Amino acid sequence: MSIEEQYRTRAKELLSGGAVKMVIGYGKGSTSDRRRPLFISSTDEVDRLVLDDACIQNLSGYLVSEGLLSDEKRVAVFLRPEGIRAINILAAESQLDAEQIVIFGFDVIGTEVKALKGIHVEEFSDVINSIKKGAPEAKEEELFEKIEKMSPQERFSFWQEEFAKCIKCYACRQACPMCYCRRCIVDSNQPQWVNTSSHTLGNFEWNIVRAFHLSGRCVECGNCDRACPVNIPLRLINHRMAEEVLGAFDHFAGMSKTQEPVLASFKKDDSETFIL
Amino acid sequence: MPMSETFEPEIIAFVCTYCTYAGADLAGTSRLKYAPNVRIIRLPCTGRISPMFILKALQKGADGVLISGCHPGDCHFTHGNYHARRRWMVFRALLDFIGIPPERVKYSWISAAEGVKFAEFINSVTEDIRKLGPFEQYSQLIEQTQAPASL
Amino acid sequence: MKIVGRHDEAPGVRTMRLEFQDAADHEFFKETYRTGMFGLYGVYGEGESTFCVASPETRKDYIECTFRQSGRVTSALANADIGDLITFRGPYGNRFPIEEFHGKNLLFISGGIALPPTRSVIWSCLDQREKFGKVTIVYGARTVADLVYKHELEEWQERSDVDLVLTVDPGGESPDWKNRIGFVPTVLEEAAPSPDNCIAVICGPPIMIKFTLISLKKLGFDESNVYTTLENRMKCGLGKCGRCNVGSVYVCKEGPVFTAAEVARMPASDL
Amino acid sequence: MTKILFSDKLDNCVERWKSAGLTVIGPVQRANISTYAAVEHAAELDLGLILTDRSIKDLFFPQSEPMLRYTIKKESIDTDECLPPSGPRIIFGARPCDSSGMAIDDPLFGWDYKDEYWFQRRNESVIVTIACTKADDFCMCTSLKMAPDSSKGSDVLLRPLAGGKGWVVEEVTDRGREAFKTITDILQESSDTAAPLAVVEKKFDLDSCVTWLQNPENFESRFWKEISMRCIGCASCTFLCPTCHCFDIQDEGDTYTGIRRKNWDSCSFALFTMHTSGHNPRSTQSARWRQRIMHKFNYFPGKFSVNSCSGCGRCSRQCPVDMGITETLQEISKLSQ
Repeated sequence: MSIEEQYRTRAKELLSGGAVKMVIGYGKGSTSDRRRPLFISSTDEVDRLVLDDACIQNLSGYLVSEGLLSDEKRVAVFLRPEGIRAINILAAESQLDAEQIVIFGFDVIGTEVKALKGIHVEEFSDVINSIKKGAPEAKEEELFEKIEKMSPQERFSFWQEEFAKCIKCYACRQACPMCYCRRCIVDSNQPQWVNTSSHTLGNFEWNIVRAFHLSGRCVECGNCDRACPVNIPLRLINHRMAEEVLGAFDHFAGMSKTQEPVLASFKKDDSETFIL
Repeated sequence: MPMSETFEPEIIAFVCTYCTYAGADLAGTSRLKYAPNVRIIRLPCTGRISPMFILKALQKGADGVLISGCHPGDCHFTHGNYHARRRWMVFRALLDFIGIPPERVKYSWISAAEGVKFAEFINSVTEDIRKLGPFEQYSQLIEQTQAPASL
Repeated sequence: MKIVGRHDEAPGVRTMRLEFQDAADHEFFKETYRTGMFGLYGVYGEGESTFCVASPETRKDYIECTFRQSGRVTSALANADIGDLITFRGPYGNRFPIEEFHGKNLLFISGGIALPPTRSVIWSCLDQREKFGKVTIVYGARTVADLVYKHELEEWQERSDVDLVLTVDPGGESPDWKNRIGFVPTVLEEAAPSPDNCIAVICGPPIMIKFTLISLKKLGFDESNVYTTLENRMKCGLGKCGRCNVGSVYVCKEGPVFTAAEVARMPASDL
Repeated sequence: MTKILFSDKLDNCVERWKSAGLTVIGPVQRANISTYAAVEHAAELDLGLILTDRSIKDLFFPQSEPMLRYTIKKESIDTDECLPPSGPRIIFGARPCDSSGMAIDDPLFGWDYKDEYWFQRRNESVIVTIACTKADDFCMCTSLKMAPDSSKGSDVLLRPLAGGKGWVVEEVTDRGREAFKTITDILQESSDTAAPLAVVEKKFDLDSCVTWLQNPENFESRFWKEISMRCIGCASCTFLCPTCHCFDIQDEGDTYTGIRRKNWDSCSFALFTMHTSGHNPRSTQSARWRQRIMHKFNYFPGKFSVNSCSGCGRCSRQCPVDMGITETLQEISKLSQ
């Protein structure tokens, strides 16, 4: 039985027994290579669920939609390892109760879909551990290395050209499971910290703030990068930040649901070479 | 602007009131001379210094930003400066990656007793930023915000 | 425009009187302003905010506006002092058809901070009192302190040609409160004004309007004789920016004054 | 015999237009995205695209532009109005859906108060549209009663010849004729005929959708919640849309001097309609998506007798969660049967 079928069967069982009130998974998209988020709450819709290598989107953000989990019922969700890490962070930041989340874990290696064993988030710690170990060695993108080698001026020009395209549609924010604030800093106007205008200066501010707020929280699922309608390589900034917290504080976001947020904790012997 | 001797950088300093601000006070009462380029903004703790402040200072045209507070272990609120230290670490890396030279944002620990260190720190930072010259990349962005849409 | 007077009506609620700096602007205002229209009041550096012109069309030497200090612009307006300059864009929108009210009885119903638009109509009518029949005002607020235009309320209370019913929500009364206690729709039903030859003008928070309309229906009012004003969030005031519309109606152009019959045709859940 | 503009002569045209004082704008690839920008040479133009990522709207209604500068003095406030940069320009190589989008928005910017920012740019632009010979899965002009060769909003319509050799020239407006006078001698008479147009499959029946939308009963339909459940509430559909025109007005500056700007805004943001009191007329994402669809196919045509959609399909093409007008109208089409 394929994983898709296995998961459909499992979804049917969970829904019919009332163990979960909803399954958030993937369905067919508008073209053959697209998959779209699908919300299933009755057993006869289960066959619409699709699971294959085109299921890329991290669906964990939907779990924090207003009111979804407030009735304390369980919700099942299809997640890749990054999504599972996102659940850990959301739980660690008290945005949801991990007990309410039933995980349909999967990973895609090449084009092959592999099931990840487990139901609750703590059962996936081995998977996450092995990703952490692999993280520093993971081959970095060429563009990333190119940027790292640039002089600050060149880097500035690179990002200036990229950010000049930003239209402040906030697709990056809305697509991100970690951007759950009811009122984002750009939406606060007393004081107006970030210019809402999408001129390049305002875009610099927005993108810096976004990246900073995600430092040590980003799981690099790539939702923001794919969502960006003007193709700003946001993944590079996120990756740089993840690399930084891993190197400086040995922090790999989303290890467990009790992991302390990196910027809300400290060690007395944290590095401070740059402080005079 | 060419990098000439006439360039006087504008520097914004965010300091904690318990240590560095008291240190600045000491520098003043001890009649120590230091560069007049720095505008000091006093905050209750380095933990209160949001990276937004640094960005805002640059957005408003500062050539450099200076941040200072109590030495580790000396925080009036016991560990505000430890939290701040982590934040700076990450923020510095971010600025660097975006191409904002980290040399434009300087950090230090200055206690209430270190009036001399304060004066020296201000002088050295002012000198460094003066050498770097005006933050033209950013002022160019600021100017853009004043200009009409291009097409 | 120059602020020539200001006073606090209730906690956080302020009335300002503004005078034109430019004679041509003033002429334009005199020509165009009719009761019910609104304006965009602004402070440069903060932005603009939409609220009604609280002074009636019978008094056009100045503009009065009343607002609650709650957001960025209203805070800046509240911080402005006498003699300071603020901006005014307008008057925009449609009007209350006061002439059509001639010879009729008038019922004004208002809640909390929504008295200013009603007040504009009230004074438009009281300034030519002889043209109208009986005038009844039902006004309520959450607490005694939240009642606005306290001086004018006293004045109306003393006038023999105005019937004023004041109320505060249960729990909002002060020890010496002598008027009614209860929500506006309830108090309205108790007062039971006659719908005969009567025009009702209601203004208040969405929830109050909703229940008051039900009460008015019970009392026998025809929807076409009930007027209200919808003040939505606006930016341009010119029918372009797209945020004030309710269904196909651009509130800034076709409103803000509507009859209850017109409101009933709008999609209720988008109000 | 028809008038033909051969591709290899395009650079001459660009030269000619430039020396006639026109800014030449066209589709280009910039920083990993296709958009419209000013060009110096024909070689910079990327005319092979099905459609640029960014819409032509950017050229008439930029994402952010200053409206006025203010300086507050002790006794007075000085203001200085910022009008858009003026100067004639020619936009070469727009697609019919983009060009018609501009014509769709004309009545909106023109009713009651005439928006100078829009009309100054409109009046100074010549739009040369190239009919489509290629389409992708998201193109839906035919579903909106338009075609890959609609001339609406265009000043000149070009029909590609087979093999990319050039275009058959159809002058649509006087402004177009005027601009093409400068290149009359470059155009050649020829019996070449245009290549077949792109086949754009009709995806839904617009009339039945509109009837469904106009029925007040359907306003509260469960459909709205279901269709928009996965909407994440970003503005990429509205910002890329050639006809979406909502904007915000923001002041940037301090108590002494600054700029008032007009920025794009979107009905999909919760903050768009939120009152200071916290009351929000369109408080849920489904209400906001409903507003967008209703506005495009019910309210806007009710006011201006034209649908506020030109069928470019960018909303669906770029949506991070694979939503869009096409899917919604397809579903409505099904419901209305």
